[in-house]
Amino acid sequence: MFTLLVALLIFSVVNYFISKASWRVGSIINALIGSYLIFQVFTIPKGTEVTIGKFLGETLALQWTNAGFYFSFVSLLVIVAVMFFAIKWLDSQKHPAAFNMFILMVTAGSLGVFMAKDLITLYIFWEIAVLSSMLIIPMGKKESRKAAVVYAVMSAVGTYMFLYGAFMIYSRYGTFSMPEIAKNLANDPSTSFKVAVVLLIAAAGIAKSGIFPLHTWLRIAHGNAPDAFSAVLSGQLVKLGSYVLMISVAVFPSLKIFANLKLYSGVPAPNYFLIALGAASIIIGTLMAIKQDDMKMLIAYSSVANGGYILVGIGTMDPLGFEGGVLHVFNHALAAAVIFMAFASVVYRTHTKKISELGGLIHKMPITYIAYLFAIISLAGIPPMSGFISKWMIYQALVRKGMFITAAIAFFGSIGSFLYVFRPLAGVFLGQLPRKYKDVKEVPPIMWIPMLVLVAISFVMGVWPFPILQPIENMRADFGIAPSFKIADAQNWLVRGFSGSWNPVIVFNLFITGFIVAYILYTLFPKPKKVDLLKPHKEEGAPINIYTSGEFIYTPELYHYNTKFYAGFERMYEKHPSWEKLLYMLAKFFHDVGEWIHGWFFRPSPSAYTFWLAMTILIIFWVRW
Amino acid sequence: MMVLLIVLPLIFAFLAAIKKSFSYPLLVTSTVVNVIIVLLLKTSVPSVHVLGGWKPPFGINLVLDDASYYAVLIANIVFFLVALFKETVGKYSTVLMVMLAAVNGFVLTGDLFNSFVFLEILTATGVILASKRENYYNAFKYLVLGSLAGSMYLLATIFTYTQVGSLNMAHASYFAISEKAIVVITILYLVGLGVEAKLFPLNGWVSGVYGGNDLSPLVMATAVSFAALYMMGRLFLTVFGGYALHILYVLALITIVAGELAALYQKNLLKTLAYSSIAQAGIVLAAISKSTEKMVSLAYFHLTNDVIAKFVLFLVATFLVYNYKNLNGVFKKHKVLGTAFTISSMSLIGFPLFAGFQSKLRMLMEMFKTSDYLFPAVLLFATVIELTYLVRWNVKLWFEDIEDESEVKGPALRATISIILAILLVGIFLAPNIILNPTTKVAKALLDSTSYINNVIASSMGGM
Amino acid sequence: MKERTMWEQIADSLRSRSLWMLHYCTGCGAMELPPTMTARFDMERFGVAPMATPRQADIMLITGYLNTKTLRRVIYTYEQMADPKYVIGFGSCTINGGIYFDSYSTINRLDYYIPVDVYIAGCMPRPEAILEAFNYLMEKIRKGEADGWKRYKENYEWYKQNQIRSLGEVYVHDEFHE
Amino acid sequence: MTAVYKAILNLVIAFFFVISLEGIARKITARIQRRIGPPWYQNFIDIFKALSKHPFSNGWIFDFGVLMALGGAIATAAIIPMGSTFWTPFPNTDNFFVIMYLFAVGSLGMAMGMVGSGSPWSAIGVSRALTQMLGYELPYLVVMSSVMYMYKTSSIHLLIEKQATNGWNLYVMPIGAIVAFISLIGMLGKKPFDIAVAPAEIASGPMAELSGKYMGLLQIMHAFSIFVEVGLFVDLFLGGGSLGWFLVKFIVVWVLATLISSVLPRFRIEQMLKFYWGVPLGLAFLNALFVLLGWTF
Repeated sequence: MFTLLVALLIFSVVNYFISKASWRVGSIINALIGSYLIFQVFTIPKGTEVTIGKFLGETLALQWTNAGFYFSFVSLLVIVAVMFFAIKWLDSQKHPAAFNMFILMVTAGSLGVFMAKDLITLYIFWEIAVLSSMLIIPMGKKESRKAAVVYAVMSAVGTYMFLYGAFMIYSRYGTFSMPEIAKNLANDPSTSFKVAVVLLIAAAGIAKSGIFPLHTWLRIAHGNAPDAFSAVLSGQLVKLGSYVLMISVAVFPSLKIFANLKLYSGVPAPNYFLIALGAASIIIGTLMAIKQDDMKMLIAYSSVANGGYILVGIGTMDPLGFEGGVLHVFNHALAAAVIFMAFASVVYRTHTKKISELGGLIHKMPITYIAYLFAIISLAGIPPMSGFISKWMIYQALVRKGMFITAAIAFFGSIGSFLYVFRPLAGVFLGQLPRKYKDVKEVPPIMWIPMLVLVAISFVMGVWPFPILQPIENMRADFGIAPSFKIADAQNWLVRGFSGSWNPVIVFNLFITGFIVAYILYTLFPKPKKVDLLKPHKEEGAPINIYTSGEFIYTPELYHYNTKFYAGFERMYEKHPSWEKLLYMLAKFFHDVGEWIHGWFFRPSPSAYTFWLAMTILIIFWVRW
Repeated sequence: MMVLLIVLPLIFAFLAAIKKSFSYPLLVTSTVVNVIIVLLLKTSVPSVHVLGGWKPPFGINLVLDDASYYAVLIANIVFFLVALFKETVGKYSTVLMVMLAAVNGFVLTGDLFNSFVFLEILTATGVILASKRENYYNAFKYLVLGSLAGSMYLLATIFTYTQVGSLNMAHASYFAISEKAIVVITILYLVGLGVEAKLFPLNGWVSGVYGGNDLSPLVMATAVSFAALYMMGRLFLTVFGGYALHILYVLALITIVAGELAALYQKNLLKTLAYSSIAQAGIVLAAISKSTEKMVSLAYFHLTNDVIAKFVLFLVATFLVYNYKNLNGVFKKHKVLGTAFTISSMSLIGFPLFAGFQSKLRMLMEMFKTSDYLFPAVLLFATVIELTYLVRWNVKLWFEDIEDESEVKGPALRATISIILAILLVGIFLAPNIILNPTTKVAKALLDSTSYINNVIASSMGGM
Repeated sequence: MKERTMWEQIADSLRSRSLWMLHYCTGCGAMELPPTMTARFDMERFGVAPMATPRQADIMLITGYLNTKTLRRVIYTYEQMADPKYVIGFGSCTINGGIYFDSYSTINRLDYYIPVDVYIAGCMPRPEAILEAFNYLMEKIRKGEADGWKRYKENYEWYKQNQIRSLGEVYVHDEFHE
Repeated sequence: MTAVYKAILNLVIAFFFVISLEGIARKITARIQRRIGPPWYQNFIDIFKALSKHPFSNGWIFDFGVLMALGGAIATAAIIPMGSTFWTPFPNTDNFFVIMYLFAVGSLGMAMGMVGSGSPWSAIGVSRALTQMLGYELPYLVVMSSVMYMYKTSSIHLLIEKQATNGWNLYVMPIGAIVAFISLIGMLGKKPFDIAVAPAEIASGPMAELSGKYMGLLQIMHAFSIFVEVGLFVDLFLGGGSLGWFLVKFIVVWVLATLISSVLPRFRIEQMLKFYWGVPLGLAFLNALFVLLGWTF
């Protein structure tokens, strides 16, 4: 495994030079490597352990676990899809060679994180992933420069808290290896230490998966990164955060560690704290997503909300909640990746990501639209897509635990997700096509095939979820969270909740039957006359032929509702306090302190220096510690 | 042979004064010869050279042990690398040679007053270097502060003399100094050396000198800085046996935070790097002040990484600042320089794959082992800020749209050296022991005052 | 008149019992509709209900005079309605221009421009007359005689000619010139 | 196979029963307004008339949306248990959340198809409908979670069985039942909450472009939706009952909702949200608290 990672890292540099010669060859090679990696993750036997070497007297090692397999598989699905997508998409980019290099580094870094057995290895690969992704982000438009800095800083805040926690653990137990830490933590008598450590470790996950206090980078980074890379950011890199959160509550068995800290229906207080953060993220993400006009930022906020779902699910440490949270990783990864790729396609053709400037693209880009449609069905958690299953499990867990407020917030986020996913659907794809986009064409197949493949996977897993539930069940068994019943019952085609179950196949069949019945009814009655919504584009001086209160309208974009889509609702919270502003104020504060120090100590005249020198001597003499 | 390190550059400097046009070749020769000498000296560590047959404690002696050898090695290599840049060196070859002599003398000397003399020469040459490109006001500030610091240093030396009756470091270390006197002595040394070692709030000169022209940061931020921080260790660890280290610790922590925040505020690339080097010096000093073998070793390991990284950063930054009016996106034109710059700044931040990661992480781990939770917290906080401005600069230099359309021809030598050093940083990450082994020896030599004394005393007994 | 199939007969009888109405209220006649809808006369008992858009509507009620500007819109709206569709001309204005017969901008006969199935005479017709007209229209639909929509299709050229003659060609097509 | 027959029965009852009830509702409203009103079968006439017309289609997504809407509604209506375990077509799949989300397929299909028509009125209507959903679903789902928490099951036929021994939820948790009923009115889109379809201001909102059979199919879909919504309420709060009782309770709930709606004017969209997130949501949480504390009848 280690050779694989090192080979990837080295080859990424090689690929830079290949891509310098011809970036298309480089990106094709990337895609092939990625496909090989997907194949490869299935062949590594579980439990394989590889020692990398010694660092500071501690052995660094990789271990192939069920969790690692699951997360690697999901990540690779997203990355490989984007790699294929990039084969064509890259021709709209300025730095294709660097993109090819860094995306391979991101792959290596993330795989390393999922394979890491100890916290230091995890940290090293984590930073590789962060560093390489940080260098891709500023390849986008103007604001992406700032985005990269915000991303790096937020990520660093979390990462260094993680590091602090890791070293606290080390100074107490003398080991970085996660299984051993788990054992030691379970037997540690000091509650405050355990709480501090677990929360510090979780901090990296919080920063990375965009959970509440550190969520603001998602908007700016996802919103401004190169379009296809946003798919990787939201679909894959954010999941690194979920993985670390999972480590902090599941790999370190929080139920055992905090056995004396049970707060409410068996959920320990630190987990509850994390769940509260997750719930706050759901609220913020949903509300902010609803009011975005920039479609990428909209989905960025939705990633905040979905990160919250994952955390809420995992945080409960309930068998169902855990499975739901982990399955949500898969669902959200696929859905967000497809959505961002669809947006990348739109931007590729129209060069704008403002919903208010778009519209009616379904007439020009129907396949992209289909991909987007199915992705949002999954994201909103509507059967028969797989997104429903994870939401269902999380609800089951919340209801079982009687966590009504969290449940209410989860419901709010779920219904809110209908609102925000519909906004781009209506504003970008449906409605009237603005005149300036009348010559827009569908993106080439190499761009839409990856989207459709991901959508198809999500769809199949929604109808027959057992293959994807199996690794999650294995994982859950690893962490010792055993339900009293079989959740994924493939023999009876059932997914079971704490009571009550459902049969995804029946649901799908019913839907198909309903659709067929509707279709039969549809064909029985008179054939419709087609209204050509594109007539104003094709024919000079033709008004649009829909209900206009008798008015003649020749400029279709005037008759398209996409600005302030939920104005009635947005008005209710337009004066909301902004966490982002608060964080900027904090940054400004440090900046001001810097200015103050600069003005008082570094800029003055020689006489002031002399003064400070004298003061130093005086103070030292006086205080002398 | 040790003495040649000091004498040779001085002689060459005098020769250069005679014939101006020879000065640059002489600089190159002297640095090359010096590097060769240093490499040859490897076999004769540890050894003590007694000047003029006046045996210590009465005469001046030069001490070459693991610590000073390493410092001399770094300093001479830096000077050699600087000497390669003819345009940058310009008319300052003579000054550089004098400075080289001063640095070598400062590091090698075993005599307190002698070290004061070399410190003064160092300051004087530093002032001259700083005044390049009409950077007079900042040079003047440095002059005032440097000479004040020198006088403090001298004062401390006098106090030591009154207490010990000798100016020899080994002697000062050997004899117990009264409790009252040592407070004054250490504090005066702290202040005197603190100016060179960029201790807050004595480091006001740094941004002006480092940010003022294209030559002084290359030398001052690397070789001189290394020498000063070496001396810090030598004085406070070897000579005064760990006295006043807690003061140093607190000041160092303040230095870290102040340096990073000032760098965050700074809009000028060179000055940003200058403040960053203040902060790095703070980290090194804090680590030195822990006075355990591992921490001291890591301090010099970190310092080495910092010196390499800073050398590359300043090498690239000075080129950019003095060739382009607007720096947005300049790395698109100078990819190699850009890569070296990025690697060095990443190393400074401490990203894995680069040398800085090794030193920072080891430092953190060591601190936790000794249950010091404050320093790691400050260090990590500082790292976040450091990351903020370095990433900001990297992004600006790589990705912003180019505004200055002028195209300066890529400097091949600069690019080669910076990329080689950058690759060295990656190499250090992969094999940290190439630096860690010598720095461990450095730490041992600095902390083991007994063997230092024995060395010197033995030389006085047995003669050369 | 063509013989209707059984399905068409059933459909026609259904159509007659469920008349969704789009009232094009340009003139004073709109005044008479509220009483027709509300408790006193209650047209919903005949299955007549107001609708918001032409797509949903079956009958179009032109409640008063039409000037050339509104006529364009009426025709536009009429063409947006789904077949089969019926038009009721309401009040004398639609029949002969009413008191505006000599205005330069008012059209006098509606059925030059779109086929009218039922006219209601009077200025103003009372709600009773309106209900009577609905019932008459229902009767016509049931018998399959309300075939204005077919006539419009068959004689489209003629209608178009009349329309252009009265309205003139529009040369600049944008939102401000229509 | 019996499951299929039962499902078909569900659909047949939903179609004939609910569409008649809609006609009856019109009649009731008319009587309240002192009108005679249309006959009870008026809605059948309306639907079949609509189906018989020659419609306009605004593109393939318009067609697809309508089919998806009807398909989703049919699928959901087929799962709903009609008052007892016996009349539960799919006892393994009658999970509350499954029904709620499967139900959303229809809504999404309708929203998509209608906005796909290219009419901004539809888009405004859909935006209102979705906002309204945010309003009423929240208290409803909170009440439902307390119901499910109390009986430890989310399977509807099991909930009916539990009520048979424990008493109707209307008595067990009257606050919850009231909140659910208020939500039900919003779900049905009846009078104070017919913001999405407001014909006078936004030209019947989502339906602005519907003609002929599209209108007819959506009316059928609407009937199935009503069946799902009211049926769920009857099952969950009125204890279901045998098929006959189920239908009787259905009628009672429907008539009650009609009576309330026929005397009320329309909310504005923010007023609706403030209303639902005020008292009903508070009561829903109160109900949840009572359930947690065991203070149920």
